[in-house]
Amino acid sequence: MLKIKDLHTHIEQFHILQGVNLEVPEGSVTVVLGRNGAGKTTTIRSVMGFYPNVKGDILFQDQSILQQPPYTIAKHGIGYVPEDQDIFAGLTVEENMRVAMRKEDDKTRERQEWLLDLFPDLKLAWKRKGGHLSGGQKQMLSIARALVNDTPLLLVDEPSKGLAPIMVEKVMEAMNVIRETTTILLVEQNFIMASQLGDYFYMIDDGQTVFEGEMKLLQEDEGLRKKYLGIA
Amino acid sequence: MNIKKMYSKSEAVAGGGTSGAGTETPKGNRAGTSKPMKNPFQSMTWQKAAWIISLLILFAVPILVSKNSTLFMLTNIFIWAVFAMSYNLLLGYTGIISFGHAMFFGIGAYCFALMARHIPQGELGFLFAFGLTVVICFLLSLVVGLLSLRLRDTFYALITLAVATIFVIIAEQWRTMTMGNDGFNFTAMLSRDLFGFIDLLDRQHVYYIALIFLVSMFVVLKRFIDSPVGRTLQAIRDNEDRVSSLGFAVLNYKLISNIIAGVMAGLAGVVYAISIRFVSPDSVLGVENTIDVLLMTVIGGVGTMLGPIIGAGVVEVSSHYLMGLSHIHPIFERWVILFGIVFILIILFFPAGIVGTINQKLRGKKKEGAS
Amino acid sequence: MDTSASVKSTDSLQGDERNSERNKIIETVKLTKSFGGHTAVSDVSLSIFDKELKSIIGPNGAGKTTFFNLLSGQMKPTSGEIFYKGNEIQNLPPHKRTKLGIGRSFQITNVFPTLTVLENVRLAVQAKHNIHYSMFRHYKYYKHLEEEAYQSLEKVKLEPKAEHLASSLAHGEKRKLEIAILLSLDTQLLLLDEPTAGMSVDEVPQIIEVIESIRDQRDRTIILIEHKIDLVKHLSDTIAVLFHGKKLADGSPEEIMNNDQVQSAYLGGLYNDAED
Amino acid sequence: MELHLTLVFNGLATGMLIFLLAAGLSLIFGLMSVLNFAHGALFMFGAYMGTWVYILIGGWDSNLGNLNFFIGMAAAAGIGIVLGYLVERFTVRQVYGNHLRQILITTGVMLVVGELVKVFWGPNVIRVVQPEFLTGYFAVGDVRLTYYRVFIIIFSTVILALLLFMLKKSKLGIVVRAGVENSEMIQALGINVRKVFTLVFIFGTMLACIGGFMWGPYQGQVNPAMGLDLMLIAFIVVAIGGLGSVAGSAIAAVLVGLSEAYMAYYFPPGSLAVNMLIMAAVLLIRPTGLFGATR
Repeated sequence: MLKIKDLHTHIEQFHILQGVNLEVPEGSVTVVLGRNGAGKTTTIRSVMGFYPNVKGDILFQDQSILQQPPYTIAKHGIGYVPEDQDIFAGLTVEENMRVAMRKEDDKTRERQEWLLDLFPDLKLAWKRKGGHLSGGQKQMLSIARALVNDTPLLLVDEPSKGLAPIMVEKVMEAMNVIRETTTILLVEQNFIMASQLGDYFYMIDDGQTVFEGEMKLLQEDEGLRKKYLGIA
Repeated sequence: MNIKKMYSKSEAVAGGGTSGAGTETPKGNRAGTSKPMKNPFQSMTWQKAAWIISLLILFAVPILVSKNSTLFMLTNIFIWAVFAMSYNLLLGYTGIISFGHAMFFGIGAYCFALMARHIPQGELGFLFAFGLTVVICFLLSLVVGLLSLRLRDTFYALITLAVATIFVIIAEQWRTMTMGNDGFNFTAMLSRDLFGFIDLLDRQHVYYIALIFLVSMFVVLKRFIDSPVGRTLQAIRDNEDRVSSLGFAVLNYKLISNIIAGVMAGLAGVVYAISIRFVSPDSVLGVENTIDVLLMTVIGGVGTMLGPIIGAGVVEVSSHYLMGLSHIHPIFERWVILFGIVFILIILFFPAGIVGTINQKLRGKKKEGAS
Repeated sequence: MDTSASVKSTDSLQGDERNSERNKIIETVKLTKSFGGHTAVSDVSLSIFDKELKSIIGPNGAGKTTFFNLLSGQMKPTSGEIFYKGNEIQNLPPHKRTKLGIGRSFQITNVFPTLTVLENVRLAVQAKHNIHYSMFRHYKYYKHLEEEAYQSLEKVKLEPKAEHLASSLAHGEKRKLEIAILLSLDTQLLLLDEPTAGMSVDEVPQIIEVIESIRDQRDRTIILIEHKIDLVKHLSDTIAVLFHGKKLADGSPEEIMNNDQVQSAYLGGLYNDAED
Repeated sequence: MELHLTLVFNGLATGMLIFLLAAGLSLIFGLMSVLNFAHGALFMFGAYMGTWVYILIGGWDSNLGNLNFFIGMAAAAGIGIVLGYLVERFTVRQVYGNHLRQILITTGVMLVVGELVKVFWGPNVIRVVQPEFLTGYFAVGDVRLTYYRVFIIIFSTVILALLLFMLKKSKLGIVVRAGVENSEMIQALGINVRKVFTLVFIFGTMLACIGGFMWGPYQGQVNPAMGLDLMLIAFIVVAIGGLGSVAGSAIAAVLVGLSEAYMAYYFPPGSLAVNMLIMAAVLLIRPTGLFGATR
């Protein structure tokens, strides 16, 4: 569904990505791992088209989306859940959802209902301002917002970051439901979450994909885990 | 040895902001360089010669040219160049944009004009005007800076504009003192033998005053830009927070820049009053003057020593010329349109201005030659 | 490698019991920082002793950089105090803290792009020598400044690029420049925020060497944020672990590495333990 | 008492008119963080264009009655749309994200547009009379309420209500509010934020041009200095009201209008100075303005 070929991203003068290759098969959850500053977030943001200076190629459903503006990429059906959730703090939960809706038709409203069933917390906070939500609610809203349109591919950047353990669990449960209908590319440092959700993983280090394989492989190989995640 | 080598090379490649600094370092540093540094070395002497020759020409102008209107125009270019240089200290070297710079210029001009009117004895009023200008501009830039420099850049622009407008209003309303909107002429009050040898009514004399003023202000400003404080200012322009985390009190540095720019603009105003012998709110205090000086700085090249001088020359000469064409078509009376368009194009396509763009080209060539 | 590191650290510290006799150079008391509803640093009380190298680790979002920002003055705490050599400093602006002797490097490289590499460092030296309001003397008058700056560049092996514009440097080189600037400030306390982030594999050892040599001189204190755990183990005298803004553990590298809580925090959530 | 009622009424009218000028500036400032120095020149152009049409049509066909006033207003709105598009497309759009260059380039636009006004309509004052149906006054007690002022207050209040409603309830409004907060995330949701920027810029300029046009009959004239003078006041309003806050701008505008009215009565030369002082005080205490988001 998504193919990244030899991706090089420059941000200002910095050569951040120096050859990222990865493939997200349809229906899978593919996890990008790597320690801080390795280039995981940059990879996702490059897919979303946030950087003007990107070389290599990015194919979505076999069509190149390289050099397209972010809004076009989003319209192709790629949902984005950023690292810091980026909830619009001055907008209510309802408005946050509405801003995301590209069409206000029955289908979209149906999807919204489904998402609210998935995240009942959001229903409770429906009229509250985004800025007043808890971290977990923000994360749920961010995911729901990305999925309210027809979204075959979801890019999720560290959904567990800064969340209380109970919230991490909730988010993970929801992701388990979402994966049934949506292909997911997940950046995650929380290894438990990554290993429970992921089918396949890519390891990024110093802006390059350095290792890939079935998630099982990583679960079994502690040495590898230590080496790239920096856990001991 | 190693360090020396590096010193000399650093001059050659130094960047846009420091390009002025690269031109005039003492030759001593270059002696004993082992690596081939021919190009910059040659261009150094060449540049020095160019400096001396152009200065000689400028000093010889009154002897060669007797037309008063030409002298008058050159005199005004020199004065506006100083005014623009002071603006450039803010815009180009500190990275802040002021819309109230004309208030200092106007205060200087009014100081001189009022002194000329009320203390006709000459020397005393003359010196007093300079002294008073320095004091007022110092205090005003200090207060305005303290009020506005902590705020975001856009608000600094806003507050300076607001304060400057207050001064325009004062000049317009305080009729007994300033004659209001009409302004006043003080030609008759000017001394013909100031300190026994200066005739303020002689265009040649005024020309030399302005030229010497320009040269001395250039030297002072150059010195300042190359001083530790000046270098710190350029770093602030690049990255304010980082300068602060190095242990510099950023606000104080911006204040210094604000004060020096203010006082320098005030002095330029004094000399301008000497040259035009007339003041009115519009001609010296109005926001239009700040915009003119902004045009000169940007067109000439922000963050370069020569840019404002070239800019002042280009704007003054071409506006004079275009005005002259107004008998062909009245559109030429609206020459500001042309400058506005040029200004927009420069910001879009040549943000370094005339001098900055030439510098970049030269540097590009040097690099090619080196590799 | 592990054993040599532990030998080194016990060597220099000579046991925890000595800590009480040693001076605290910087201490936080119930330090808290909230942004809106989110508490990035929560009730952290931490002491750093004079001349030690302390690392702060923790998973992403644990509040490490925020903690640094509080120490160096980029942010003001919501509550709590910071003491530097016994004096309260939590309300001082960054430049005053630097003058007191707290220098920091930034995670996101943060240099002066239109100035030369040497000039970048020279400014730091100028700050260190307290040459603040000298206005009408040529900056080259202070020749020793440039010489010192050059020495700092040599320490990080960046001297061949001294005359280049900082904007033309590669990412790793900018990180080195960042370190050189910090070294030039010559402060008692060095806060290093992920000094090796984004560096290529062959550049990392050079920086490690620099940090090691400062540590071994034992004349100043270093606080280090770093993700490469092997590196942290090797370098640190003590390690503090932050998790969700709270201090989870604080102790010698061995203690930390054998701490179950730390293990599970890193592996993803303490809740798994509860389930077991 | 009558005096104060009259002054409050006058201040309200002036304030609401200033609001029309400032609303666009505030939206543009809030959404794109562009301090548009060309704003004054743009609404001056609108004022001249509208006034020109208004006078021209009034002289040319007196049978139109009062329609010429509204045709003039439509002309002002129309030129506002055109100018807003041109300026955004060819200058402001090129320099998003760089405050210094934004200020510089809009200053350039101010010069060009301001001079164009003089090219088309000459550098002199043009007299403007109020439309017939709005001349005169009615009295409430001893307070004279002039029709034109009443009209301004009603018209501007309607615009304010529409704006607030639009921002609060319409999709575009929500998008604009979200864009003020985080323009990158808005794009990631599939919205072309550039287009929204352009629309807002056009809309803001159009409002300003309408306001500029209404200013003519209010003051009895249009002149080439009005751009700069009124822009300064609009700046003050935006700074006091806060970034991108429409309601804040309205309140600040009324505040400024009231201080204008009172100063005009008690000490005319001081009116601008008082507003400056209010602005300086607000900015020093709360740099984001009274109603701006603290970011």
